Amino acid sequence: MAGVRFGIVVFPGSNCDRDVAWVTRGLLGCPTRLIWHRETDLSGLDVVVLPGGFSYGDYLRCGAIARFAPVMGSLKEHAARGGYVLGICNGFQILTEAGLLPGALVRNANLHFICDRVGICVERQDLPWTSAYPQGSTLTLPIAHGEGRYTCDPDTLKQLQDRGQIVFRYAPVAPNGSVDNIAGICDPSGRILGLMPHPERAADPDLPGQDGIPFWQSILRSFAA
Amino acid sequence: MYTLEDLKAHGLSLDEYQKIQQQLGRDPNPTELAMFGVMWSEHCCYKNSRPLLKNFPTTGERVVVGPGENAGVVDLGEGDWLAFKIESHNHPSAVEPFQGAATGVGGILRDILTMGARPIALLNSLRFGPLTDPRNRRLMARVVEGIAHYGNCVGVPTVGGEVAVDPCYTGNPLVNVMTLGLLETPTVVKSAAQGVGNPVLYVGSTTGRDGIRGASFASAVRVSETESLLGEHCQQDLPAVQVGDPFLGKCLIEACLEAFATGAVVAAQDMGAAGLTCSTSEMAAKGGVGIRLDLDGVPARESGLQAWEYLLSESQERMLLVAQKGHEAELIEIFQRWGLQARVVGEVLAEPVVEVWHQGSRVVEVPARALAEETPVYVRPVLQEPPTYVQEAWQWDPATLPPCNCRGIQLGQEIREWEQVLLQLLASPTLASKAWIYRQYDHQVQNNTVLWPGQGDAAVIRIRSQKFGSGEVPALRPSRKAVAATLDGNGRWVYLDPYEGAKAAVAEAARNLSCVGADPLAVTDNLNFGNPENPVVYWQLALACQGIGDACRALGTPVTGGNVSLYNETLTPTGSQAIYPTPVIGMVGLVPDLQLICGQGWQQAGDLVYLLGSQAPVSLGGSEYLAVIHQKVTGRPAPVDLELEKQVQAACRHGIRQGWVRSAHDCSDGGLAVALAEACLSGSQGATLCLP
Amino acid sequence: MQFQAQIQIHLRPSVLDPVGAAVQSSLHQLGHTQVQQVRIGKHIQLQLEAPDAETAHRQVDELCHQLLANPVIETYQIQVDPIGG
Amino acid sequence: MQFQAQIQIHLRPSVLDPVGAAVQSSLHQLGHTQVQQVRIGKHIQLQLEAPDAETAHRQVDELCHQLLANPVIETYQIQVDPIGG
Repeated sequence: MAGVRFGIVVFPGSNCDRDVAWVTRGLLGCPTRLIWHRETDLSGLDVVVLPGGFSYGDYLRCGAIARFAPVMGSLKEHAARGGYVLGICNGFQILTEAGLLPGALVRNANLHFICDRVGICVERQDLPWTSAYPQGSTLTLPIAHGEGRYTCDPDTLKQLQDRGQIVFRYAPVAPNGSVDNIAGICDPSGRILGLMPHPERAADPDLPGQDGIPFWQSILRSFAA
Repeated sequence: MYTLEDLKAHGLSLDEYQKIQQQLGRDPNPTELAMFGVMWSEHCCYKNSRPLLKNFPTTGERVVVGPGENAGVVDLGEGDWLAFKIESHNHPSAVEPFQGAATGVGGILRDILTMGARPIALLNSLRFGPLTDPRNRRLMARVVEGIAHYGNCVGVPTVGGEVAVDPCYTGNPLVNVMTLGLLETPTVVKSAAQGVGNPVLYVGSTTGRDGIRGASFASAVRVSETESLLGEHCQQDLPAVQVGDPFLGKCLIEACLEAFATGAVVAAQDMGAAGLTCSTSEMAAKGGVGIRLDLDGVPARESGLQAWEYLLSESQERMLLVAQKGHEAELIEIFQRWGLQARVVGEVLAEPVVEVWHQGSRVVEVPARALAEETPVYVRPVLQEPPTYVQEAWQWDPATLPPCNCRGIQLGQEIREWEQVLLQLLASPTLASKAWIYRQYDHQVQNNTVLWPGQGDAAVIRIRSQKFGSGEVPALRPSRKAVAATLDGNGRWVYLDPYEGAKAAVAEAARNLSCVGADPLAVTDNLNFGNPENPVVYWQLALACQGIGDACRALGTPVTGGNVSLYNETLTPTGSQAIYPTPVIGMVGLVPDLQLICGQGWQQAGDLVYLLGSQAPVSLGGSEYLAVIHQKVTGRPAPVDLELEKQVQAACRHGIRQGWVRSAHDCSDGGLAVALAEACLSGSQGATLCLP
Repeated sequence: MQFQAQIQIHLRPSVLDPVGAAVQSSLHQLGHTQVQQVRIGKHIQLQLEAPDAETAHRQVDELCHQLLANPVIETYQIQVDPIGG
Repeated sequence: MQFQAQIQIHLRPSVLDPVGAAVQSSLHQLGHTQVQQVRIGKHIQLQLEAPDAETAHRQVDELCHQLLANPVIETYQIQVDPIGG
């Protein structure tokens, strides 16, 4: 079983851990491990995924409590030694609370949970997450969140823009009021990505919506090279 | 020993009290009386409706578990067993819409979980008063938010259902929730306690005073009294409505499935209505054994709880398990790992009694069967003649409608073109798009949703095992098998003709499944009716049950269980008035290959449009057209020809499986015109048609 | 006159407060074991025009009963202070 | 000594508060047009053991900074009072 070795962290309250495992193990055939939030051994993993869900019930703030889980210390070490980190929806919220990515995700401007398919445009093709997407392509990806409005202070926004850390934008406009229509950002190295849309929900040939397939292919391609 | 007032406070009549005295051979003490009060409520023992449910067909080659357990189970083949059931939370939602609806979702999820199944889909059927009234608007918004809150947080996709609006539901909304689950245990986890000496395990959340009298409150009390009852409760700081925690609900699902996988769980039951009392007595009675309970072991959230408060509390997210002796520590570790309470609170006895101890003294000793099975049953006389309102309605003659021609119909002074009539129908709340509602439900979590809400006449969910946990993920087999599900009811039609209306509800559910290409398998039903002591309501209930029974027999879809909610009434200036008799039919169907299904929208220009079963009799009786355009609720709807129904549905399914049919949609509320409009809207394409 | 109102809304003691319990256990895990009785509620600030403090207080009370608090499961406290001279 | 702490947490003024705006508009619809500047935040109550008020205040401040508030989007105010004699 060649391919990229995935680790998916499971917090009490995570919902999309098995969904991501279905794509990485079931569809892509890559070795995949579900990691309980109390574990600290992330050795031997190429990509660690923080899946969607309501970690710790999203009490106080989404991801506020998850960031103190034992696994998060090892996650920072994994990133420091060049490992890839992917935060999807609740995972993105946890990465911002943990300070691995700037800004914060707050309540949707329309005050309602939104589950829909929305337009997303890829801002950069030169990343391990997006190399399989044709230049400037607009795709349709599922979103499902109540607190997905990205917000940050003007200096941070300028930094994100100047350093090309904005990877995905809602197109034509953000359904949740995110600043600068931001849907997904990465850290300066490009190895830590947080996004609100669910690429794992658009990667199955048997289900409607496949614009997420190139996202996962990009990851495989970046490790194969 | 007790005054009539005391008995009434417990929802018990004098002769019911005398029956208790006979079974105990003595007077019940106050704690025992409270237990009988909740266990003998309509909500728990169906004393008014049970006789009428007897004529439902409940067996079939695919039925693994029929009525009597926490949920029905059908066999989908290759070892895939589907548990499913429907439950209602009408009265709690009238008082506190958000928590009432949310705890309704939590409760039905646990009924499926307790069978050993992972919940894989949620559907809901909602009915409200007119949205011109701001209270109804707020009620609807909060109910939808409550369902979304619980379903989204617990990670089960809400994929289908229906929403209707009618003046008769003002003040008494209907909130029915259905859940599907895929069995993860080799055999069904039953609720019958077994094995004298086996420990009884309390798992889940802590116990508080919330929700006390939820069961009898749901049965015996009209909404206005509920407010006064609540008002009185308010002062005593005792909310009659339970508050749910979906985060604990999700942890309970994962922990229970892990516990069931060890094989050390002998029996399980959710603590729903009537909490510990109901689960303990039902598990003991079904197993023909007894249970000793020590309340000192129950983890309490508040101090100073009395015995009756422990026993009646309806705190949420709690389950009662019977474990194999010697394995309790292994099970307790699993629940504690998921952050849940888990304690041994008693053991199974040989003698079939429920024995409860509190602070060192025995406070309850009651035969289990007396509480859970030898409950009162009322067989009431059924009116021989339809009530006057029905007879008058059946006399209605369409010729009395205003004159009309091919251009339009005369309403008052002006001619309203048929295009305007259609637009007005499409704008009526019952028919209008519900996208703003299901957009708030996560309908894609679990990565198995084949048809999104609004795309087809039924929800379609892929059947794929998710039985793996922490550690290396095993190889995952792809699957082409899916299950379809739908929820259908029609209050107005059953009000005008209970027998035919109930038949029509079952027929429509089967039609919706056939329109996506699924073989109808089995039914779970939620009967929402008024006060059974009113002869007209009892007549409606009796005939509706006959209609459901006959239709399920004819269509080969046995009833595997369901729920009854009575005393649904709305307050009018002249007193209380029953809601429309509203049986809601939940039906599941098998999709052998999820590539061979279809939605309701037109697919390609040039395709031909066929009307199947055009020879069926038509009538405007009870139609949305009469209600919305002419503000009339009258006429006799056309009787349902079940044989023709079976032929039409079989032809439709066959066409879909051969790849000849690219989309299919059933004619229901609003009739043919609305069905065609919906097919256009769904497919974003037009159509030109000429009727035969 | 302009008044600044501060409203604290909390779940009734008898109602399950899952958030408070979860936050307390996380604080304990972070070593702050000396913290107890954690309860999380809402804090609402608003300004309103009223002839005098007593009327202002009465109006805010009405707002709470009518919309801001849910009497079925919540209790509330009000504090009203005049703004500026 | 035992202390009772009250913490008010609000979104920074620079961050859009859609909940506050929605509550304000519904209050206006109910006729309370005299109400302005509605902002909704969190109110946290907790008890803690500390040698004196000053240490208690410092500890609560640390709790806020570490978990209870997110400095990126929120500001907080603390009030600490001794309990009993």
